Amino acid sequence: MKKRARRHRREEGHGRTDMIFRTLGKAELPKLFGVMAAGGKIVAPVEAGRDRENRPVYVFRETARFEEAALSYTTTKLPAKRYFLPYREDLATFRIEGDDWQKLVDYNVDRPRIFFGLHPCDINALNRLDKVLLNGVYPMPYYVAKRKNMFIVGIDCLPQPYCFCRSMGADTALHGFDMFLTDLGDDYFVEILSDTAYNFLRCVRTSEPGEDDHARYMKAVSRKNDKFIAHVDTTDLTKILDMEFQSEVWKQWGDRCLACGTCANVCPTCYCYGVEETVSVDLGSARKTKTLYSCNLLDFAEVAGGHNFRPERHVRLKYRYYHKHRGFVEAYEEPLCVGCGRCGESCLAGITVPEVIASVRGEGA
Amino acid sequence: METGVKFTDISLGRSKERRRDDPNTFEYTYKAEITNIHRLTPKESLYRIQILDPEERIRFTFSPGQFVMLELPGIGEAPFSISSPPSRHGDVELCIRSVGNLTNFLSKVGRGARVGIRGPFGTSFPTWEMHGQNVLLVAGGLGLAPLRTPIAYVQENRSRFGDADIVYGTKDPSQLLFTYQYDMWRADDINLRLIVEKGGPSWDGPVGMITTALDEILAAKPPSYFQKTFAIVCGPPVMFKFVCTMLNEREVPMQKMFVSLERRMHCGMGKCCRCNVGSTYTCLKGPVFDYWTVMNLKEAI
Amino acid sequence: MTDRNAGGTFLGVPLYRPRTAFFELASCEGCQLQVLNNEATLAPFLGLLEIVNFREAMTGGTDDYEIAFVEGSVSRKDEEDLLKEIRGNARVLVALGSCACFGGVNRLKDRFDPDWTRKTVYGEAPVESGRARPLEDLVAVDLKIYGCPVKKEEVEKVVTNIALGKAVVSPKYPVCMECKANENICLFDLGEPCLGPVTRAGCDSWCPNSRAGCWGCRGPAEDANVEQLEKIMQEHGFAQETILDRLECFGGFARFAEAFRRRRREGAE
Amino acid sequence: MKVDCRIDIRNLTRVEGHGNILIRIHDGRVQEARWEVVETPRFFEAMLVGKRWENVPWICGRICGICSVGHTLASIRAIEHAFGIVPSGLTEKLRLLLKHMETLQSHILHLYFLSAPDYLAAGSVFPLIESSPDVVARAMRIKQLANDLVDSVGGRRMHPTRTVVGGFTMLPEKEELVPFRDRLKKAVDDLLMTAVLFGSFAVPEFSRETEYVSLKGVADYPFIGGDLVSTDGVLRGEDEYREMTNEYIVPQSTAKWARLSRASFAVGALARLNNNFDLLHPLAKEVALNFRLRPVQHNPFMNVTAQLVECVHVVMRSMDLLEELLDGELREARPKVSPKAGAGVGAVEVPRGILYHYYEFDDTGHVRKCDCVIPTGQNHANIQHDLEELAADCLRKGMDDGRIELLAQMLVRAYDPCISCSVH
Ligand SMILES: Cc1cc2nc3c(=O)[nH]c(=O)nc-3n(C[C@H](O)[C@H](O)[C@H](O)COP(=O)(O)OP(=O)(O)OC[C@H]3O[C@@H](n4cnc5c(N)ncnc54)[C@H](O)[C@@H]3O)c2cc1C
Ligand code: SF4
Ligand code: SF4
Ligand code: SF4
Repeated sequence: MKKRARRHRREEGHGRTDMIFRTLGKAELPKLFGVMAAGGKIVAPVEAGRDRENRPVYVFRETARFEEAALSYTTTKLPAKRYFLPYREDLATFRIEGDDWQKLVDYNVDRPRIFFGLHPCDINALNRLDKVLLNGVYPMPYYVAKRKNMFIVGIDCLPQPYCFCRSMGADTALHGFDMFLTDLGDDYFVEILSDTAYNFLRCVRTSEPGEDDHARYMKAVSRKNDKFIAHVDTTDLTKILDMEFQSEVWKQWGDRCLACGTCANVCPTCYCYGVEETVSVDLGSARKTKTLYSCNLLDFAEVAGGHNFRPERHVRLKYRYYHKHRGFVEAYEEPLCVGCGRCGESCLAGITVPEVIASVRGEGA
Repeated sequence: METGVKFTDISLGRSKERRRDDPNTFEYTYKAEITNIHRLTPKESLYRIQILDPEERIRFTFSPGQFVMLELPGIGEAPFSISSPPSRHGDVELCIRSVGNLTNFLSKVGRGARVGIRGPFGTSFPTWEMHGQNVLLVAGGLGLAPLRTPIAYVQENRSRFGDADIVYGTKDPSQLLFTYQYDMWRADDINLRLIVEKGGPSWDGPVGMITTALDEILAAKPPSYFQKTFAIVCGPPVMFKFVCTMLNEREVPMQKMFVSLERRMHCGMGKCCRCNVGSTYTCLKGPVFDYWTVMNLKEAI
Repeated sequence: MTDRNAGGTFLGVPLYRPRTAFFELASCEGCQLQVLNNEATLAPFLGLLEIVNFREAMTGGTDDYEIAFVEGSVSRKDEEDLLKEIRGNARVLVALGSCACFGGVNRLKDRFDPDWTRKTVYGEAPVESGRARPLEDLVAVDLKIYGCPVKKEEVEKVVTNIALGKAVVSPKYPVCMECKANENICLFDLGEPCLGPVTRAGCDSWCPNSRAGCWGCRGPAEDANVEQLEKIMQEHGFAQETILDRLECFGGFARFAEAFRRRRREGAE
Repeated sequence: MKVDCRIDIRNLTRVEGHGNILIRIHDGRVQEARWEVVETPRFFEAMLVGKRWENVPWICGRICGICSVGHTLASIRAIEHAFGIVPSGLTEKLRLLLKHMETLQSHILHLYFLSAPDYLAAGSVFPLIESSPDVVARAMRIKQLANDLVDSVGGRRMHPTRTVVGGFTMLPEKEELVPFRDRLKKAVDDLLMTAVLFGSFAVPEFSRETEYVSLKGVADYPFIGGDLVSTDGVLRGEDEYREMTNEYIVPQSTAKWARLSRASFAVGALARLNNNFDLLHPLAKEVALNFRLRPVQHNPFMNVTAQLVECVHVVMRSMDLLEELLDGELREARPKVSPKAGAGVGAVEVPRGILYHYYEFDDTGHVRKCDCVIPTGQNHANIQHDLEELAADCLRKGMDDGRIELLAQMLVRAYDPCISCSVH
């Protein structure tokens, strides 16, 4: 654990690249929050209400009040997606001038935001999205602009029964944040990855971690490891998915699927979209709007003239698994899934990734 | 000591030079003008489109098989294969069939209309690898549009190729595209074989499926022909299957057979995922694929 | 009528500014009112159409129109005749709202014997009434604008698209898609029933945005998996009646509601 | 002297729903003056039978698109009475605010879109968009305010989504309400300008002794619940509504008619005003007096003026309500509803008059019996009698056919009838 922490360098960003460790007394945290709130808008997990079993429902929301930030939250229903991949976003607007037009492009970001309390899975989700949307031949500026303006304070978590981040290699975040907090009881163990984070910390009292802090840290980590219940066996998964392309199990899942798109909407890594152009009622302007889509929706692959490359539910559902657990793995050596368990939790039909993959592996759901 | 979070502006200013990895290319649209419209059939027209800015025009180059995204504000944006020779810069011809919002609107615009184009995108036919070889172009329906580019290339470089055959089939004679060019192709020693599924009073050519015409052509070729032949197949998905199987049986090498796939697309840059086949982006790894790759793509054909 | 857009063009292409008529059959006339209910855009909206017949808002009318928006369901002979006459005059007939598209709430009375229904309300007085039927039971319908009530933004989009010659299409996917985009807490998590997973989107999840479950007023999404939702609702502890109430409320799911009743009857035997 | 005249208006325009006016004058005598209601019944009272209580407000709101808020609230009130639920003070305030905004939007729609064209010799409001853009813009501004506020409180402007038995599914955020302060203030100015415009119209002189029925206000001008009162001195409890309406069926109408002390009575803005004049907001009262409108006013054409006065009243009262809401906490738990056997009435003053919903439930909360009495239904008989009198009056004054036809239409329009609603 310690070794990987020292070895890894931050891929993105500026300033320091070596990881610096500090300990921070818990009583100092509100102060740190206050300092940050003075320096920018903070997005934090907040309790939005209670569900029918009186369990809290968490959301990411802007808040300036430390007491509102529910730092020991479980998982938010929705990821912080709207801040980096808004559900609806104008890619361009047009001014119509007679027979001519002007295209106006805006990346829709005007200020940085501080994300206070992202779990490792959500940080890893961003890292994986980076591979498609930030790096590569065609970076997506709408994402890049928002991503570059995210200041991230990560926080450790306890696995919930539906979490399988460990199987997806997303249980720890190695980079992609500015500061990461691990609960040591009375203190937080702080990993610092950026000079901005470092500067924030200089406004509060921290100390150099000692040997016993390291020991406490490692104990916290192994405690977490023992807690995982859900697993996905990824051994040879890309090949197995290929071999089982015609498997009957897909049909069974397809029969249950509502083709509602919820799984993609709650997923922190789903980025597919559709574009629609519309003209204003007064015909004086037009807009080109991007809307996050879902490959489970009927017309995802339908083309003009009505031909649909994936008319059946099970074929579309299968495609979602192929993209995430085969295609992306082949391209980037890790799945486009961080095992946060949100899709399974939100799917009314109870379709969960561990069960689907187990069934494809012939392990009977 | 500063403790704020600084704003990072990712727009790189107004640089004229646009690299693909400059994020500002993403929604960059060349402003262009429709300089001519040639009605080919009631449903298809050939649009000549010229980039307005002379400098941008010079920089705009493409290879046969690539496509552009054509946009009309508020109406839509969609991919179209470039149908004109690559030797012309910043001046492309698109052969477009009216089927939906954008394409129907296009059928109503006139000369001089302002459109936007992005691109070029996608893979191309390896024309230079084809030098010294025979070329066999098989097109069904609108599939002739993307083939018009390699045809022009063959015409311009006729001495560099062996046999050049085009097999082209449509539903009926009224749907044949580019009829005014057939004589020129033939004049350049390109063998053109037409076939229609349903003839008519004015039609005295062959009637049948495209495979019939192809069969006849292939039957006339010596056994040595097939190993030395590049084949490009373009048309509706059902056609691919039959044509490619026939060529495969005759042992045309899989890496020398090319198809151009069509999928739904909203970005052209590997982001929207709408064009994925299995999990391969048609817009990045395609639209031109060799047959070997296609065989290995789940759900391709 | 304003002539703002007469002879207008968009990017050089002439606009289609149809002579337009509005009619209402049995309905609450809410959908027509919705058409006038977006004050901010009303003027440009009216500029896109040449309204020649709109009884609720204007005096004077003519049979010379190209597009007819018809609200309401059909249950009487005179309505049937009127509808056929409209169909004869109009090039494009638009069903406006759930009553026109599906029969709407008006259909709920058809659960009963018509004689009983009439007697319950009018006693022995001779009042004519047939089953409440959607327009397409009687004439061909070219376009449907769903909803009870229709969403003004959608009507505006339809009309703008008609002017531009763009296709008019409703989303094929269900309301959940929009509900998630609006970041609502799922009603099922709150213990409330919701037809969002099977209802055609386009309303921008109007009801769930208010923390009220969807009642399916826009009818089924394409490829709606209603049977699965029925199972899910039962697993969540909702009475069969709750499911049926929602399925039959606006008529869009009539087919499913009938199947549901049939199954329930068979189950009871 | 007028000898022969035949007026036959099928499907009167600029009213909600379908109605016909028939006037036949022959040999200097009014042979016939008829108000026919031909709307198709939708049988709401039958369709609800057997439905569980949860469906009821949702379905009953669909009786009418213009006053869907009022129907929903009357329906909820009836159910709450049947189940013995008492809504919280906050809920009552929010409901009243919704009610006020419905009154405002409906009255403005009637004043500017349906009524004004008659006085401006236009067929509709549409030509006015070009010729008097500022007048139309003013109407739009007020209407939009009313609609937007209903959106914020009720979830949407038509067929509200948040109003349920017991309270609201969701409450607005305070930040959302704050901007309405200024918009309401602006609306007062706009209404005073409206008063100037309507002050320039010549209201037809016509009068007929009429009994006016409405809710009886106690501390405030009444809108939701309370006792029922008439200008002839009848006073009844809310649950005695049947004795106040006495519905009966006539061949010329698919809507039922009503009567009380005389052959017919009227409900609506004028009735409310006639019965509760002293409870109007002072500014509203001032506007009324400027129009020489004071109780008991018997000119049905003055109903339009009464609507204008009520607009001023509801805007002033909404400003107070808004302040109260912004001062308090906007949070409340939605009570659990337990159905029980019983019956309940909900009486609500909707724009066109007093509306009653009545339900009987069995012990599982299923509707056993349902009755809805619609304001326009209560007005039909009165319209009929007014029409007869008006025809005779016109005859006496020797008016030409065109003028009679116009006045007859204006008379019916003055009631702002909601015909499809009255038939339901
Ligand atoms: C690589 C490629 C090359 C193509 N070349 C040509 C050509 O040379 N000539 C020609 O006539 N057509 C070509 N097409 C098909 C053309 O893109 C569609 O006909 C066009 O998208 C229809 O757009 P629309 O707005 O008129 O239709 P709508 O049905 O209104 O489509 C709405 C949107 O859906 C998407 N879409 C729908 N159908 C398709 C489709 N078949 N392919 C991709 N996106 C689609 C587009 O983003 C489009 O804007 C090509 C498609 C691809 C993928
Ligand atoms: S898998 Fe579940 S969440 Fe995803 S589309 Fe199907 S039913 Fe909806
Ligand atoms: S509330 Fe309804 S529409 Fe929204 S996600 Fe849940 S089931 Fe779907
Ligand atoms: S959520 Fe459902 S009931 Fe509500 S408006 Fe939308 S489709 Fe209609």
